[in-house]
Amino acid sequence: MNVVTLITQFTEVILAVVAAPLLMGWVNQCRAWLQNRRGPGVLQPYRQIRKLFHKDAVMAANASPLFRLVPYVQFAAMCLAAAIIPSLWTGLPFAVAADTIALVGLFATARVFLALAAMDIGTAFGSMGARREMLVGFLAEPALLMVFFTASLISHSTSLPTIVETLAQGRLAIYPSLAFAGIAFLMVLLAENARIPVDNPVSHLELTMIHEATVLEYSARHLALIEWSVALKLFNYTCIGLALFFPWGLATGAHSLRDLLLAIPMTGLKLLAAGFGLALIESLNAKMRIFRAPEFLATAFLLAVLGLLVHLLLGS
Amino acid sequence: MTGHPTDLISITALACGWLAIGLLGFIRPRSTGWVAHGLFPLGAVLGIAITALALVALAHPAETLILPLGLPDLHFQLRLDALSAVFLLLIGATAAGISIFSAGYFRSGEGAAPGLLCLQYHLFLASMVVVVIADDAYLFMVAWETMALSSYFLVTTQHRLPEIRRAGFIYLLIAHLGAIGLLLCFGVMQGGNWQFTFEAMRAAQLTPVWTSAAFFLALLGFGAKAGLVPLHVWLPEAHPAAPSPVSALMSGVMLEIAVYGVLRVTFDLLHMQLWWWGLVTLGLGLFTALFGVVFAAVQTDMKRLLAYSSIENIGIIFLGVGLTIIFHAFHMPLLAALALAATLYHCLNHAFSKSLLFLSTGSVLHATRERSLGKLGGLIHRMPWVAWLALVGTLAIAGLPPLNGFVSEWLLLQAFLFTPQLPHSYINMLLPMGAAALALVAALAAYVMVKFYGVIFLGQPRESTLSKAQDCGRLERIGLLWLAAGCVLLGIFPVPLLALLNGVSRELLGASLGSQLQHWWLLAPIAPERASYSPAVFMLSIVVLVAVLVLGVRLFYHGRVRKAPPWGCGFPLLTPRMQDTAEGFGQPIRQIFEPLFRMRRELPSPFDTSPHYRVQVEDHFWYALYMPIAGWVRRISNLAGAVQQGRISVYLLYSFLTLVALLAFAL
Amino acid sequence: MPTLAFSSQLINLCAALLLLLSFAMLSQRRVLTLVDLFAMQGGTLFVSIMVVAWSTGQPHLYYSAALTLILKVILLPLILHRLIRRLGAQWESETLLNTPITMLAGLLLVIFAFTLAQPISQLANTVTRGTLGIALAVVMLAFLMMITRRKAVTQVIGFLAMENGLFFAATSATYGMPMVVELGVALDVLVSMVILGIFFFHIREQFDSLDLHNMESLKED
Amino acid sequence: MELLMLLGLPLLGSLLLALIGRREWAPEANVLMSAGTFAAGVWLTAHVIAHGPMLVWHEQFFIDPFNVFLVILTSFIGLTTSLFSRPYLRTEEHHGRLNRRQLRLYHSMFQLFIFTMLLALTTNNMGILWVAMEAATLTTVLLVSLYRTPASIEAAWKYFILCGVGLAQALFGTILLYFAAEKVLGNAGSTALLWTHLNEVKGQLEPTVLSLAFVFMLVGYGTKVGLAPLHNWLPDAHAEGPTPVSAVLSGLLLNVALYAVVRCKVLVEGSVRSDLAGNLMMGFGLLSLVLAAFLLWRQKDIKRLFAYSSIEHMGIATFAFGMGGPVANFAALLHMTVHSLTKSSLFFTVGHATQKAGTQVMDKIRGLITSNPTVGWGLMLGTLAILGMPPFGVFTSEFLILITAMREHPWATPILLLGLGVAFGAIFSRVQAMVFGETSLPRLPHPPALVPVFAQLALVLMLGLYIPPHLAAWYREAARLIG
Repeated sequence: MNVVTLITQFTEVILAVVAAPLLMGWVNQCRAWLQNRRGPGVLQPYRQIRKLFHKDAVMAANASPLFRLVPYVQFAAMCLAAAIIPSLWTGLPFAVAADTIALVGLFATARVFLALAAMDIGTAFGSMGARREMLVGFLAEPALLMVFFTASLISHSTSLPTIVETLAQGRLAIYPSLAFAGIAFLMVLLAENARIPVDNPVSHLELTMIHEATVLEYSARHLALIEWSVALKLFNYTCIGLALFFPWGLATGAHSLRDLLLAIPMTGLKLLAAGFGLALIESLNAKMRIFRAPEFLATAFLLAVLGLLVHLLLGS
Repeated sequence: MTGHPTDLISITALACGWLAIGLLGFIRPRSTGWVAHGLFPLGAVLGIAITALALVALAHPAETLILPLGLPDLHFQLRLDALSAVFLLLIGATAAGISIFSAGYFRSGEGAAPGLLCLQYHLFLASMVVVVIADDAYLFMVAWETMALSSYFLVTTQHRLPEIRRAGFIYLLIAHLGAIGLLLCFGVMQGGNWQFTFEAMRAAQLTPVWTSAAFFLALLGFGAKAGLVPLHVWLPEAHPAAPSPVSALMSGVMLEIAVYGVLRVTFDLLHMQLWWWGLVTLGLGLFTALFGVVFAAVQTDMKRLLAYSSIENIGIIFLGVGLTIIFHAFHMPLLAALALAATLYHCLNHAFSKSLLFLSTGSVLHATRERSLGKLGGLIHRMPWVAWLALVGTLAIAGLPPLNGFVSEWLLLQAFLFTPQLPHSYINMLLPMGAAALALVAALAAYVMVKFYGVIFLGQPRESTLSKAQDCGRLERIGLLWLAAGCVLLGIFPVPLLALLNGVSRELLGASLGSQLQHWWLLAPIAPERASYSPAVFMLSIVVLVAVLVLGVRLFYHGRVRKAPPWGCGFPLLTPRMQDTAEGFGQPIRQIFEPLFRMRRELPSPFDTSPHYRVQVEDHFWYALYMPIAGWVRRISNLAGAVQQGRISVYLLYSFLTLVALLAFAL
Repeated sequence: MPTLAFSSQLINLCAALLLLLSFAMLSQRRVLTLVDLFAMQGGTLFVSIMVVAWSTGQPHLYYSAALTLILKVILLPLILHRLIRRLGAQWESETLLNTPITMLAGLLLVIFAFTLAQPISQLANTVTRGTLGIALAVVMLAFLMMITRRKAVTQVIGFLAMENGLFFAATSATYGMPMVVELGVALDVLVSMVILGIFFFHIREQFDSLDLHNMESLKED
Repeated sequence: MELLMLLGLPLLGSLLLALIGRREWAPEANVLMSAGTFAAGVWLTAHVIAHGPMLVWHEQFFIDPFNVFLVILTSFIGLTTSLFSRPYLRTEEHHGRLNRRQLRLYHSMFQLFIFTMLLALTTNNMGILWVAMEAATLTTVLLVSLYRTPASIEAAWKYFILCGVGLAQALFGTILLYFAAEKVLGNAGSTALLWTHLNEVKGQLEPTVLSLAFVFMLVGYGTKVGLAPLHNWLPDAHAEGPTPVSAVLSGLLLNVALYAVVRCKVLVEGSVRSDLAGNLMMGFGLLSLVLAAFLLWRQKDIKRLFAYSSIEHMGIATFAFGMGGPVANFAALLHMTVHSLTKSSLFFTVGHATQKAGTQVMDKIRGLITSNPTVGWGLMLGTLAILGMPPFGVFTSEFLILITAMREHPWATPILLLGLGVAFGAIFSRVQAMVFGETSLPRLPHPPALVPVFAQLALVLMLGLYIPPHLAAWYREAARLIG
């Protein structure tokens, strides 16, 4: 890999890290509009993060080093993920480090660490949150993996860039299997990013929350990192979705500067659209009872496997 | 065959060395110091030596040796080839860590005299080595049963407890039944020429029917030892019963030895493999894995939890074996090699990480005298060494990158992804299910491990006594460190080891991944653009990122921290009892997989002043399979007892009738 | 030779007598009478052996004849008589399984024995052809008697009757076994009698009756 | 000469002990005599190995590899048993369960029993063989009833009647054999019952007669071997007699009876062309194995338990002899050896255990290993050995028998395995409960005499891992003789 690719790689990561809160803000803003509110504005997440960074950290007396380590691990994991996902172009040198399976593993690692951190303090809500987080995870992960499998069966590869390239250049090939996969992926995305209908990102009603319960004990910079990595996670997932199901416009192969300049606005537009769609879904649905979550995810898992079967059946 | 089998001779010598150490224990059987600080470290050194030799032998061609012992016309035959070498590596490396740990662990005798314990322990090790290098049925059986026997005595070390006696009995009984199966298997495999050397068995040409019979007898025999469902019932009883280093050996090494047996029989001794065996094995493996992990999720005893997780891992390993058989049967050598590599790699992973976890439970047990998850918690503050090293094992077993557990699962999933190329449409449809189930199992394993680690080491101590817990001693730390290092290295540098494993696949399948493993840092078994994973880069980037972040935050902002009591959501007093218990953590799984369990619940009534909640999860197989068999035996023996009711005339009548009948017959 | 024919007739007569006596024993209830019957059986045996010895001129048969006379006709009955009197068992009589059925079974046994012995007797080169079957029948009847009786003494008598049958087979069918063996056998019989005698007293003092009903405690319960 | 010593010493011993048996040092004398007998046995064996089979005293005695190995085994077990019985019976005397008169009877009868065993083994005359067996019965009857308890009397009585009747059948068989033989060998002298002569002419013997003769002999001697359903005397006699007697019954008597059966089988197979004899033996063997295995589950008395296990193992050996052929016979001989060694040592440990517990009821014996480790370990290891666990020798013989069965009679294999598996579960569950666990038992007042036990177990272990070449050659020779 030459210097240029490395530079592009890093610029991409930086872009992702920077743009992630923006996406979050955009989604919230859209929701506000859909609920006829003015909304805090698109830049609100940045303000929050900045403020949190300046606060003094308050930490439970019996917190272990693990507890302090976790936010950094979270954030690092999401950055690495961002480096692997072809959000702008596919020629990512880092992509060899981890294919789709490793990507799923990466997300799993992040989740496990978060759950451990939640159990570390030993409050009722922390451990409850950890349990629910893992419950969501152990159904969402396989579903995500199956989605990837469907895609990689099409492209005979598990490395994300290759998948995206095959999907991107297959202009008008219609994959019915991908339809199933797409729905499944959407459900996983909602669950993984603690969105309605599985979880409510803005709720602080303890008994219903999942993700919030796990980070209840965090404050200041740690909380800032967590929030940021959450935004980054949403960004990553969205990018994955776009790359898999709307790969057009990504700079593929030997990327010339023209492609890149073309790719950036394309991706931007797609992200805006996706964000709006997400907000729409969240406004139209109501949060479901926590006990219904497994059924929801099981459905996702089933759809993904169905997609796999459909692919094998129709050979497409 | 090479001229002079130096490696083999030295391996044999080392095995005898272990035996000798065991006997040395009898010099001063009651002295803990002599046994613990003299003999066990010595055994560890031998373990390391075996590891080194195995690494050397992996590169060399197979060696054979005949000892002038055994049956008059069937002397003990020994053979050291790549497959044996891999498992010798496993035994040696794991045993080294465990022995060092035991040196610190066996402080005051665990119920038996230390010397006796030492003998049984090293006999166990030596017999496992012999199993791996045995090259004739008789020696194999002798070593195999010696292994079972010595481990039985180790399991029943604390024989004063009735449940431990029961565990030991069930263990030995099932082991014996398995051995009978193996005996039959060998009897079938000699294929008419009544030679019981493996050499002759390789040469034997059997009909497909007999080959299948041999294979399934082997699956029965070795499955009984490996804990394949439904032959698993002894495992969750016996492993917790044994002292922790022994549990580590049994879980981490002995189960893998059973896998060795399956591989040896299937790919080495049998001359053909039929694809549907693979399907059966794969199905069994899947079910075992799912069964194991689901039961692990609802356990409340830390060692039982680990035992069930061993069942799960064995299931995954047999999954790999099944895939290998299928690919091999359809003549896809490269993919078969891939699946085999995944299988062997998972064996190694499981050996390291499971022993690590069992040993850390041992330390916890020593420090707290407590096995039930409901009474532990918060130990990361009291015993940081154990806690942090156990974290490595936890993540490894949970199959998370960049540790070792993930590598083998990654390889397995890769293998699954290639199944659509099989020339058999039905399997094509079937196998993705397998992949899905594997993914599910892996995710559940993560769930289980979070429960395991979180409940034991994190949170607040659930009992006041835990505040007096001490961290483990120096020797124990070394042992744990050794194993943890193994996990990390296996996780980060898979490529060199896979290159070593190529010898095995070349020997068993006639194909290898060799050509695909040029970059030491990049794991791309088939082709980089198809699939690639570079744990080194992965690890590196995460570490770098974390470092950069920590420094960055310190640099731009500050590191100030105020300690405060945890936020109780406005609830005034927060007691440890409010944390999730082990039962609570398992509850969602219990709900989702209800039909798999046989549950007895005691729910308190809402008006109960001292509410008491109990739930007991049991195994269906115990009641559906084992009880009826016992019942039949009892019934038949009652019938037999009726023959003998004490009256002499009747006895005379028996002899009379016998005589008359025989005369009539002879006439 | 007429003598041979005559002697063989005599022997067959003895054989018939033996069979008859065994049936009589089988149906006899009174212990003392049983002993007398046993003595008579011994006597018949003695006669038959004498006849065989005389007709074939085998010297060692005379010894065994003498042995039989001393042991089976005089010694054992005497011992038994005294034992029974000492044990006060002479009035003990026992109910049989049910005489007609026993008889019937015995009859069947005899038939079975004859059919069994038929092919063998064909190739006997002795003066006494059919006797083997009868000997076998006697043995079997004694066996039956042991099965059906419930008293220690009668069981022993059955045992001895069986020995008689064996002796008869040995002498009549094969002109007697080698002397060593005969002596050994005789010794064994004597010793076993003595031991049995001792046993009776043990049984008496332990169970204060010679009834075997008491001896059914060892079993699989 | 060796033979004279071999047979003379025990006979002399029995007379001597009958005279001076009341003395304090009678047990030592007993040991001394047995030692002498063993020495003579070794001497004889050496002679046979050196000069091959020998015929002495007007061909009345015949020694070939087959019976010489049983001779040495018998004398060895006799020695170890006498070693064991010395302290054992002393304790019984302390407990007041035996008085001097009974001890005298015991010692004298023990020697006499050894004599009859050796006579039965070494004689060449089928008639004398029978006589010796009968004499053995008589001596052991007295030994079994040594305690004079109702139970022991009952056991002895059953033993006496059943074996007596059985042996009567055997005698009838012998007569038939003689009847067939004298037509070939003529009535001249008494050669017609000499096994060597019969063996030479076995081809010409009348088949029908011999098959009948074999049936009678099988039923007769089979009763003593303890083949089901003729076995009913065996558990009672083992359970109620003194433990040393149980040891010799299991370790010696059954072997010798089986030896007699095999001798007959050789003759019959030579004459009868069909493999009637083999089939009968196999059938009896399997039946005994399975029946005993299932009966094991019902046992409450420890000595009965091991008595049934003896039946089971005799069944296995009989089955193996029934199969015939070099490997099976080899295995059967090996099995007889290891079984005698293991079982007698087991009875020794059981003896100590029961003395400790003061009962033979297994539920009352607990935690031997804590109260008296050597006894506990002896029992545990012995049991594992008898259950055919490698690396003990029993596994070796069972392995060979199994593979031969798989080759010759595949149908029998599952039955064998069933029997072995069931027996394993039954015996092991009981023994584990007795050896392990908490205990209420006191320590033994005197140190247990366990040297014989561990010596024998060591031998068995050795046979499991390594069979010395000349021993193997010797077994092979014997196997070849049996054909």
